[in-house]
Amino acid sequence: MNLYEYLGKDIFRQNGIPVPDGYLVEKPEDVRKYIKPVVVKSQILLGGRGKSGGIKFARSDDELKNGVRELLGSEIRGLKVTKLLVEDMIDIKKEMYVSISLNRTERKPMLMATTEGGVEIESLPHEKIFLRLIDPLMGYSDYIGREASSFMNLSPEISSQFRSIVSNLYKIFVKYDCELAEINPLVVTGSGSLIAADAKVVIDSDSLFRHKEFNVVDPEKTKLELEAQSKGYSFVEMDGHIGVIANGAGLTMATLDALTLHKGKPRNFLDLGGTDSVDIVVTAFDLVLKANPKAILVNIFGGVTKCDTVANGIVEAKKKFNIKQHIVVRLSGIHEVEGRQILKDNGIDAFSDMMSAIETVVKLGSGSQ
Amino acid sequence: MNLYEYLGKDIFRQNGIPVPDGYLVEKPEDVRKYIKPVVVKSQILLGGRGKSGGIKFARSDDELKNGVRELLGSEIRGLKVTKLLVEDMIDIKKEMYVSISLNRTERKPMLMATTEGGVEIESLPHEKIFLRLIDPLMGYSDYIGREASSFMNLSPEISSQFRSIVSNLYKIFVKYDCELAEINPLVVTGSGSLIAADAKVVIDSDSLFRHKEFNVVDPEKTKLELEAQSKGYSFVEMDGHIGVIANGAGLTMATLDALTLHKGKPRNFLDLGGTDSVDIVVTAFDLVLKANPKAILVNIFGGVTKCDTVANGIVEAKKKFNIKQHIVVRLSGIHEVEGRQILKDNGIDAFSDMMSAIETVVKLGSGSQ
Amino acid sequence: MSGLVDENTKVIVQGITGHQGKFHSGEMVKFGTKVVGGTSPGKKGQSVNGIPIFETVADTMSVKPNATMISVAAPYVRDAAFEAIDAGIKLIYILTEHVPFHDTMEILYEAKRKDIVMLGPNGPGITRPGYAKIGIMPNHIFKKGDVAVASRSGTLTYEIVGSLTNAGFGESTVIGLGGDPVVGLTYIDVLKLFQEDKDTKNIVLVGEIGGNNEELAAAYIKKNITKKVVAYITGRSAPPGKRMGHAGAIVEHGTGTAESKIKAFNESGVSVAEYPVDIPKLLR
Amino acid sequence: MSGLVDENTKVIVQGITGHQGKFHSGEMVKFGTKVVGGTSPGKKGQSVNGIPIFETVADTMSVKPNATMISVAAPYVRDAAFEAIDAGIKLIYILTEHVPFHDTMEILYEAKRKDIVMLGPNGPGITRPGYAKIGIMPNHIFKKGDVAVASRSGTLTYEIVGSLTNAGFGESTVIGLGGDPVVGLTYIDVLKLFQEDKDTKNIVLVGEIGGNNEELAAAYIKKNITKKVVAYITGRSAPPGKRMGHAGAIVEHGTGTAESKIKAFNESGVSVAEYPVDIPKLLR
Repeated sequence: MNLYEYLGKDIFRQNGIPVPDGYLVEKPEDVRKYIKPVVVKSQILLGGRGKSGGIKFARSDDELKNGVRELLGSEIRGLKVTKLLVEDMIDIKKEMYVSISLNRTERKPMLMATTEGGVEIESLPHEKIFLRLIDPLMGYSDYIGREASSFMNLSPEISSQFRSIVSNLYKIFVKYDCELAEINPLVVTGSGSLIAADAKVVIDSDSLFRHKEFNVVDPEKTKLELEAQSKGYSFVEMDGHIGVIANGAGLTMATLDALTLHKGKPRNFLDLGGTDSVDIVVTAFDLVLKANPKAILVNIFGGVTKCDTVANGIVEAKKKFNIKQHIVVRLSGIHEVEGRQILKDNGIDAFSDMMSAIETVVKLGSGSQ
Repeated sequence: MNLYEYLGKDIFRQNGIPVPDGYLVEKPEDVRKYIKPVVVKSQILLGGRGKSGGIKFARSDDELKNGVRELLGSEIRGLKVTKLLVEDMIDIKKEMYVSISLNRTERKPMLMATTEGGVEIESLPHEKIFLRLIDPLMGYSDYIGREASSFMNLSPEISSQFRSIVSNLYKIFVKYDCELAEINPLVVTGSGSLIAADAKVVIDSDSLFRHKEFNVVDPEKTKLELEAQSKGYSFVEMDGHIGVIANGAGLTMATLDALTLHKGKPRNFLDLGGTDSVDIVVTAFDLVLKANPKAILVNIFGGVTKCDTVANGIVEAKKKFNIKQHIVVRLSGIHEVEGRQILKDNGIDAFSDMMSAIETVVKLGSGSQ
Repeated sequence: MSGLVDENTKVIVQGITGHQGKFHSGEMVKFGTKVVGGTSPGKKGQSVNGIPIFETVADTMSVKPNATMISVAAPYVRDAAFEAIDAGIKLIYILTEHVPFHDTMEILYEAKRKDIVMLGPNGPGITRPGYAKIGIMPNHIFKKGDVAVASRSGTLTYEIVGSLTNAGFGESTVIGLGGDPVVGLTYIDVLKLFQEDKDTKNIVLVGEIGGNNEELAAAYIKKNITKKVVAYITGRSAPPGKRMGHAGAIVEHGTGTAESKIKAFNESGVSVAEYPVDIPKLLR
Repeated sequence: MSGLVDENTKVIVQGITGHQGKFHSGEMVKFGTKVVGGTSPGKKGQSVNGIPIFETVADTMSVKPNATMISVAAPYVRDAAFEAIDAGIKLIYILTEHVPFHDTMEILYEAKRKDIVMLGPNGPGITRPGYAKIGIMPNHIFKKGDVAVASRSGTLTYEIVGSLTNAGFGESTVIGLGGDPVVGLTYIDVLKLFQEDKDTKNIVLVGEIGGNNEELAAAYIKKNITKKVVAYITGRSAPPGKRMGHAGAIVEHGTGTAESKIKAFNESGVSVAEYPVDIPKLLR
C-alpha cells in the first residue's frame, strides 16, 4: 500500500529523518495564517505532480489561499485532489536521491542513492547510482553508508547527515514492513542541511495486521475493490465488459489472458480462493454484478473446491440477484458431471473445457444482450 | 554491573513486565502515608536479604515507619543500607523462577525457568529446571516460551502471561546489554496473575557508553576502585599489604598468584595496560599508595611498554609522593638494562627475573617497615 | 528430487487442527505420505486422521520428522518456521498466504544459514507421485510419469497437471513455488533438481507476471538444462501496478511483464504455450 | 596453522591511523607480514608505514586482503567487523578491548554463518615466526621453533614466550584468544589446528579464571591430542566476584576457579606449571 506523502513524512519525522514543517489541508478552513513562503502540494499518488500543476508556491497570504482554492477538489490526470500538504519552502542547493526497497531477484533489501535526485531514478544512467544489496540478517550498518558517501563523493558534513538518514530509512523499512522507502529529492539546503523534500513509503499490505497505525483506506483501490477486499476476495477492476469469476490467482489470470487473446475484454479479476462454499460463490456474483458486466464467465478447476458446490452457488446467485446477463460456466475436476447437470437444469451454459467457455462468452458478451 | 532491585524493576516496568507498585526511600521523610500492606526492602546487592533481616513487612503506618527506621542506615553482612524500596505486598500463591543469562561455554543466551522459585537456582535439582540456549541471531520467539510452558506444565492462562514475560525479559536482555536478567521469585498471585517480586539485572559494564541511563556508580566497587576506574585503570582492592603494579591483566594476576604462593598477601590488582608513558606509572603509584601498602612490587615485561619509561616513572613517583615503603621492581624486555640502571641509580631494588622480585618483596613486606 | 521428498520423507503438520491442517493432513495420508505428527498447542495426546498431536515441534522429534508443512495464520508463520528451523527440520513448506515478506526474508536466510530448504509461502507444496505429497494439491489429478512441473500458482498448476494426465502424460514431480514476491525455492533451484532427477524427462515451467525469476530461469535453461522444457506465462492482460491475486503478481515500472518473460523463454529455445491446454501438445 | 596465517596471508588494518594501528602496522611489516592496506575514513590516498589507506574495506578489495586487524574504538567494532564480514575477509582479528559482549556474539555468529574465523576481541593476535604476525605481540621475543602457545592474556603470553625463547625453545604459533567472556576462537579450535600442524611438537596452554573453556580443553586434550601439552593457570588468588582486569576473568557462583581448571588439566595428564617461569622445565 502506497502512503500519501504527508503520512510518509509523519513516519520520517517520528524516526529521525528531517522533513520541512507543514500541515494538512482537507478543507479551505484548514489553511493557517501565512507567515513565510510555503509550498502547497496535492496529495495524490502520481509521479510528476509538479509538471501536472499539482504543486503551487506561495509567497503571500493571497497566493497561499489561491493555491489551496485552485488545487483542492481539482483533478490531476484523473485523480481527484482531496488533501493538500502545506509546507515551508526550502532553500534547495542540490537534490539527491536515496531509497531502500525490496530487490525481488536477490530477495534482499537494496539501497539506492545518487547525487542526481529530483528526477525519476529509472531515467538516470546506471553508473551514477550507488546500488547495494543489504544482508537481511546483518541489516544496515554505518559502513554501508560510508561506501555510499564515498561513491557519491560527499563532504564529511553532508556524509554524516546522509548516513544518519540512511540508517533511519533502513530502520523505517524494517519497522513498517516497507516494500519501498524513498526520498526523492533529498535536498541539500543553502545552509548545508539535508532534508527530505518528498516521501514515498510503500507498505506491504500483508503486514497491516501489525500496523494498526495504517488503518487507512488504500488510496489506489476503487470502491468496489475495497468492498471486495473487506469481504476477503482478491478483486481487480478492469475496463472491459466480461465479468470473470475463477478459482486461484493463476487460473483467474490465465482466464483473463485467454479472453483477451480471443478479443474479449474482461471487466474484472476475481479469485474465489480455495474454499468450498456456496455463500462465497453467491457473494462473488454480488461483487461482479456491481461492475455491470455484459456477460459473466465462471472458470473452475475443482481441486479442493467442488464443482457441484460452485454450481449450486451459481444457481442461487442467479435467483437471488435475478441475473439477466449470460452466465457461461466451465467446470472441471471434482464432481464436474454433477455440477454441469445442476447448471443445465437451470438453463446455464456449462462446459468441461476452458476454451469452449472462453469462445462462448466472448461471442455472447460482445453480441446482443 | 549489578543493578539495585529498584532500578531493575524500573526497567521491567518500562518493558512490559508486571512489578508491584512501589517507591524509593533514601531518607525517613520519603516515606509516604500508609494505605495498604507493604514490604520494606533493603536495596543491597546480596542474596538472602530476607534471612539477614533486610526485609520488613508493614501492615500499619507504625510498622511502616518502624521498618524504615530500623533498616535505613543499618548494616547487613557488611553492607550499609542507604536505599529502601517500599512496595505493595503481594498475595503469593506460588513462586516460580525465570532468567536469561549469557552462557559463556556455548556463547549464547540461555533461558532458565522453573516452577520452584524463591530459592537459589543453584540449589535445585537439574531435572526441575527448563534450560534452553537461544540462537543469538534468531533471538527469542514464542515457541521457546511454549516449550518452557510445556515443560513446566503451566495452565493456558499462566502460560500466556509467562510467555509475554519471557519475551519481554529477552528484549531487556538484548536492549540493555545484560549479562543476566533474572526474576526470582516470579510470583503467581492468588488471583492468578504473574508478577515479578524481585529483579536482578546485571549490565555489561563495557556497554555503558550506549546506556547513559545507567550513569550510576557501580555499588559493588570500593571508592578507590572507582577512582582508579575513572582514571582508566583496572584496579581491584584486596586484603593484603603488598601493593602491586604490573602490566597486562594476565601478568598482574600471575604476580598476585606468585606472591600468594610465597605467603605474601597482595593489597591490590593494578594493570598498567600497554601504554608507554611516565605519567601512567606515576598515577598508578598514587592509587596504590592510597591503599597504604607495606611494600610495593612492580612487575613489568616490556613488550610495547618500555622498561626505561617505567623506571623513570618509578623514580618520579618516589620523589613526588616521597615514598617510604620498599619498592621492588622486576624489569624484563625492551630497554631492561637501561631501566634497571636508572633504578639502581636511585636506590631501588631491580631484578630481571620475576621470582627474585617476588621473594624479595615478600621478605620486605612482611618484615619491619 | 530425492533431495526434497522421497520414500524417507516424514512430515509433520504445524497447525494440524486448523481447517486446512485437518483436511490436508488426511489427504496427504491418503496419497501415501508418511505424516508422523502434528502440532497444536493445548492438544497434545490427541490425534487427527490417526496422526498424533504434539505440543511443540521439539516434542515431535520423538517421531523423527524431516519435513514440515506450516499451516498456521500469517501472523504466526515466523514463529512456526523459526521453531522448525531451530529443531533442525530439513524441509520447511509454508502453505499460508499473506505472510509479510519481511518475515519470509528472515525465515529464508535463517533457513539457508542452517542448510534448510524452504518452500513457499503461499504455494500448494510438492507432489511426487509414487513417493509422497506435502501440501494441498488434489490427489486425483496425478499419474506417475516423466514430466516435472514447477509453478508459482495453485489451481493453474492443477489445470495443467490435469491436462497433462488427461493427454496421457504423467508427472515425476510437481512443485508450487508460491505466489509471493519472496519465496524459498526458485525456478533455478528446482531446475537443478529436475535436471539431476532420473525420473524426469520433460519439464514444464508455469510462470506469471512480477519479478524476473522466469527471465533468470530462461537464461539458466539455455546454459544448463538438456531436458525438454516448455513454459506457460500468465498475466498478459494484467493492468500495470495491480496485484493479480498473488502478492507477487504485479507489473511495476514496466518490469515483470508477461512479454518480457515470454521473450526470454523464446530466446532460450523454450516453447511457450498460448493457453494452458496447449502444454501437452508442445511436449509431443 | 596454515588455515589461519601463512605466507599467503595479506592483512589490512581497520583503523590504521589510530595510535595502535599506526604503531603495530609498522611492527607487523617489520616482522615480515604482508600488510596490504588500511582503512581510515577521510584519508584515502594517504599512507602509513608505506601502507596505502583506503576509505572502506570494500575499496581494499583491490589489494586482495584475506585477513584484517580491527583496531577501532569499542563502540565502532561491530560496524567494522560487519564491514569485514560483508566484504568476505576470511580471518577477522579484533584487537579492541571493552567490546560489549552482545556485539561480540553477533559478530561471531555472523562470521560463522559465512565461514569466517574470528579471533579476539581483546587479545594480542596471532604470531607465526617465519610466516606472519597479525596483532601486537612484541617482535623481539620470538624464535622459530616447535612450541605452540595459546593464551587468554597478552603480556603474560609474552612473559612465557620470552622464557621459552630464553630457555632455548622456539615457537611455531602463538595465539592470544582474548580476555573477554565471549571470544571467537577457543582453546579447542586452536588445539585442533595445533594437532594438525606439522611445525608443532609441543603445546602450551595459558589459562585463567572465568568460564570453563580450560576444563573443556582438558577433556578435549585427553581424547584428541597426541602432542605434549603443558599448562599454566592464573588467578588462583583472585577474590570471587571481581573482574581481574579482563572482562572474562571472574569467578562467579563458585565456577571458573583456578582450582577447577588445574584439576581438570591434571586429570587429563597435562602438567600445570606453578609459575610462568616453570613452563620450559615442564617441556623438557
